[in-house]
Amino acid sequence: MAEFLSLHDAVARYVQDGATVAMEGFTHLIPFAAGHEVIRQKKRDLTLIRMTPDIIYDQLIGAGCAKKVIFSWGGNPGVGSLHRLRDAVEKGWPHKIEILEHSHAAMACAFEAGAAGLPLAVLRGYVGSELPSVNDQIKFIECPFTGERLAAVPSVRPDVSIVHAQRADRQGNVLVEGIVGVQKEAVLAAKHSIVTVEEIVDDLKAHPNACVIPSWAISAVAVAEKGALPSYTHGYYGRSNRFYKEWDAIARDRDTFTKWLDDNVYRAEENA
Amino acid sequence: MAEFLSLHDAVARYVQDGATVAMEGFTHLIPFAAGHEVIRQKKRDLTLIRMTPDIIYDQLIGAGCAKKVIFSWGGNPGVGSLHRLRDAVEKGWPHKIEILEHSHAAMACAFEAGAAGLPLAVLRGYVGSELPSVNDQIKFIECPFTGERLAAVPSVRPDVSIVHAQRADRQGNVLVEGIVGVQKEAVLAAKHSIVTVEEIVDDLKAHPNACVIPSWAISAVAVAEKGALPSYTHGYYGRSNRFYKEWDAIARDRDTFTKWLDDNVYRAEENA
Amino acid sequence: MSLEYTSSEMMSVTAARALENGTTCFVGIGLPSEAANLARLTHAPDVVLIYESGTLQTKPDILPLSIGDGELCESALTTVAVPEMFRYWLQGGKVNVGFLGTAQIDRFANLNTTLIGDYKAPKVRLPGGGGAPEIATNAGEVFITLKHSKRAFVKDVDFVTTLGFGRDGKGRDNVPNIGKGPTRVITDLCVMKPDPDTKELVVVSLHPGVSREDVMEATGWEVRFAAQLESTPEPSEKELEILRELKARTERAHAGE
Amino acid sequence: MSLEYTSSEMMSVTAARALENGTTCFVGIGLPSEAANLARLTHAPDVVLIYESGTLQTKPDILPLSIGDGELCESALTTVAVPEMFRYWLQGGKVNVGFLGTAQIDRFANLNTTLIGDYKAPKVRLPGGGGAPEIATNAGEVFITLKHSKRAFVKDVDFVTTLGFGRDGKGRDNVPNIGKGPTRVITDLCVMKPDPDTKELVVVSLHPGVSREDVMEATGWEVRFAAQLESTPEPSEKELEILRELKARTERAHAGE
Repeated sequence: MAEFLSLHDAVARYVQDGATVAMEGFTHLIPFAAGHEVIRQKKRDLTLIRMTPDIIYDQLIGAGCAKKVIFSWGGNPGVGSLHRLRDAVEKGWPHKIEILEHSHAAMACAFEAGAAGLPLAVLRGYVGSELPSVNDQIKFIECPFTGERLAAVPSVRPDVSIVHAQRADRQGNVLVEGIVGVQKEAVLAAKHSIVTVEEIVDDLKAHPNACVIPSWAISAVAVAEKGALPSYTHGYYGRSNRFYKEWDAIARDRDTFTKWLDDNVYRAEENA
Repeated sequence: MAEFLSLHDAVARYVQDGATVAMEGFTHLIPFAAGHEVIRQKKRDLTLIRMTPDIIYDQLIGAGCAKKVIFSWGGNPGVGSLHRLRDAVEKGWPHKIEILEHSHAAMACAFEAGAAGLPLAVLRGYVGSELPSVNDQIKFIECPFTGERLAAVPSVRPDVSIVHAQRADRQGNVLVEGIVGVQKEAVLAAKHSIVTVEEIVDDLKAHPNACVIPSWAISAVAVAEKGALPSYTHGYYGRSNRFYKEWDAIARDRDTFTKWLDDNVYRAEENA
Repeated sequence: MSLEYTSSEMMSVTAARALENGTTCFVGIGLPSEAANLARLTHAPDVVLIYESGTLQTKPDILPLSIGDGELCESALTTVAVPEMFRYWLQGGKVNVGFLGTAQIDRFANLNTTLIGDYKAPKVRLPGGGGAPEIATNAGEVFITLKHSKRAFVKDVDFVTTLGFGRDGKGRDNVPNIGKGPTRVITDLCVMKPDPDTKELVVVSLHPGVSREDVMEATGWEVRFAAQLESTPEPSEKELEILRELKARTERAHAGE
Repeated sequence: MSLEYTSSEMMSVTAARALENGTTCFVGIGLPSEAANLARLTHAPDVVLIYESGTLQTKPDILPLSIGDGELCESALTTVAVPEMFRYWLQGGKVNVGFLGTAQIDRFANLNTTLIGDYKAPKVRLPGGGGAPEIATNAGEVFITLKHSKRAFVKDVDFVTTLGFGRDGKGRDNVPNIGKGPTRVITDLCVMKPDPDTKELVVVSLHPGVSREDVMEATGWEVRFAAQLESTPEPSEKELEILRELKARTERAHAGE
């Protein structure tokens, strides 16, 4: 059964220095409040997994939390580069980070395989791409029935996955709705999981085939109102496209970034 | 785009003698009306695929439509044997049939792989079971990352899949709700597909993550009111458990079965 | 106490008691489903019941006749597609206990639901494996419940549909990522558990009024009894009442269309 | 006619016209999304747009800034999980056209969105592959749209993120279960198509007012022109009006929170 914890306590308990952490949310429901808590608690040497490391990972990388990033598309969607990611990769600031990159299809399948308890995912992927030459985790197998050459990647099985969702009921069952990405897979694939939610309700009001993650498949549920901003929560609030655009200027420069982090994360209250 | 056809015309066009046919529905939404139409049109030499061949396949086998059955659990749920299946396997009436049997996990994964366009499914399955000794389609592969031995089965890719659903809109998009089984996978894995529905509506009234099969992924939509009886349609009518129990006596004997078929299928109007 | 109850009721109550509150249980249809729901309605209100039809955490008011009755979906936390059920929830390691029935079981708790006789020319063709082969290997442990008879309890099953401990008792040795396998078998006569070393099923508890001879006569091999043979506790009045109400509700519901 | 329009508008309108009504199109963000939605709002009302965020058959009223804006989900027929999107809908063969942008493209239509320079010590780190590697191989065919410049149109890409026809033009030969690959590249100057034999991109149509020299100067290899070089039809008044309204609506929406 999921335990109801404060976001501070959930992060303190489950995110250890050196851990492999997946914070997921495919543009929608990105767990920003939780990410900021990780920064505030100065977690270090994390291996950060995420299909689309957008500005939350830019912030974590710039704040020095990351040792390695495993991803398939690292940009500020519709705006441009992640300047902190680039600064780390290109110039080693605040320190060098390793990267391991995949395609979306491979990572999505790797999350699926992780949730399915398998060691590998098989897909018709990477045909003609040079990604396998720079990622030794991409292998190829032969189908025993047809002889076709198919790509294989290791499944994703994080130490802890963190996702944001609309709401939990009082037993800790969680409803995720709208663009559901790989969030359910991330939670099921991980040893531990933290789900932040907009609110706790008596009744999830879910339809029969809704994406509901049962309480007994989650480690901790923490309330984080507006916990996805500047990303959004379907049915609660919209995406702050304006902030995504503003981020470009903030992140471009180490000083403006550092000041932003001081003002908006280190000095901010949890969930503020 | 799906074409709206009568059930007669849909079956006449897409179910050819000798075809590989999957009629799916995991207890719920079993396409009985369509199965009866296949019997009425005297289709022959079909390879019938279905995880849980219940009494609709008993009827098809007894009526002489089947050359081969691929399945993972063939019984009358909660009641007992499928007497027509047993009579065909044990005594060759009305003729000998081949069987190829899997476990549920393997067949579910094989439908998933078929929908995913892959030639094989990989699962942690058949450990210690003797099914691989009687099914040469079960092979084992070694995970290139961990060395673990995993089962592999060919994906299911029927010539035609037939499923029943709650409703279609006027464009032919279909809503499936409740116990959704492997129906979406069956439709997506097949070359052609027929979906029978309770009704055509202006608006599906589906929630954001509903199981909706788009019109452009379906060959034909046919209205078949009460098309799942004696199985059921969530939100429309319940399961006739009584008929499932009565079937045991009807099917036990070749003569009572033949009479039942005459009275209730051959002499019945389409959709009656 | 001198309550009146049948041996079937004794079996269901004993099977139900095996399930601890809070356990996540993948439930087979028939006797396992009866036992699991009785557990939920008595000492284990928070037991999580999963059926292979995709219904997660379901709380049916009546026993389903089939594995996919509407009642299961309507009372579930949510319902997922069948591939997801087997991949994420079972193979993904979320199930503590798989609760199975069977047609045949042997001394190493291997299960046969495929056929009696020879595969190519079966005497009796049974329904087949269904979910059992992977429930038995991917669940944390397995409970089995069935009526005791010489036809059912055989020395060697005609076909190993579902792994207990293999034909030599060593079928799980050195297999990675596999559950503990059958940890108890509950019948209408007794409770059996695998010997820790040989994995042969041993009678650990006799139901009230059942003798060693009764079990020996209903078992197709020279069955062994534990040194400390226990007497299975009787059903309580409350358990019997709830079981009987459940079965009466179920019968009324299934009699209608 | 002497309509006023920009070269960007010319590019979007030409790219939009490439999409036939009824086509199922897996849409990349940015220019492809603009073109695909323009197609839907003009000649192709029944074009089916799929975004990798899981939104199937979506009809956004404004252009999404990200691949997963709320607008995409709200106007979709349904929204599926991302693994399902890549497995069932893309790899499952349901997509006719993949519509992509890119940072670099070479003469064999290979795409680079990974980096400029050396992989171990990149001069410019780009966002990476995203959905493109499998869109380009699992879709029936691929359309590519981007602005023409010597930086973008290079003889050989620094890194093949996404297969066009390989570094020798033969990258799809004898590969089973693979789409046709890039069938056209639409820029702000011209339309290019692969030579049927060598697969080298050849200019087949020049936009109004654009000269061969303009294209040659913006292309990093000795670009060839088709024997029958055509002139791209101008945008219609209606197309321009709809495109401008779409962009104005989008800008207003994105300026707010």
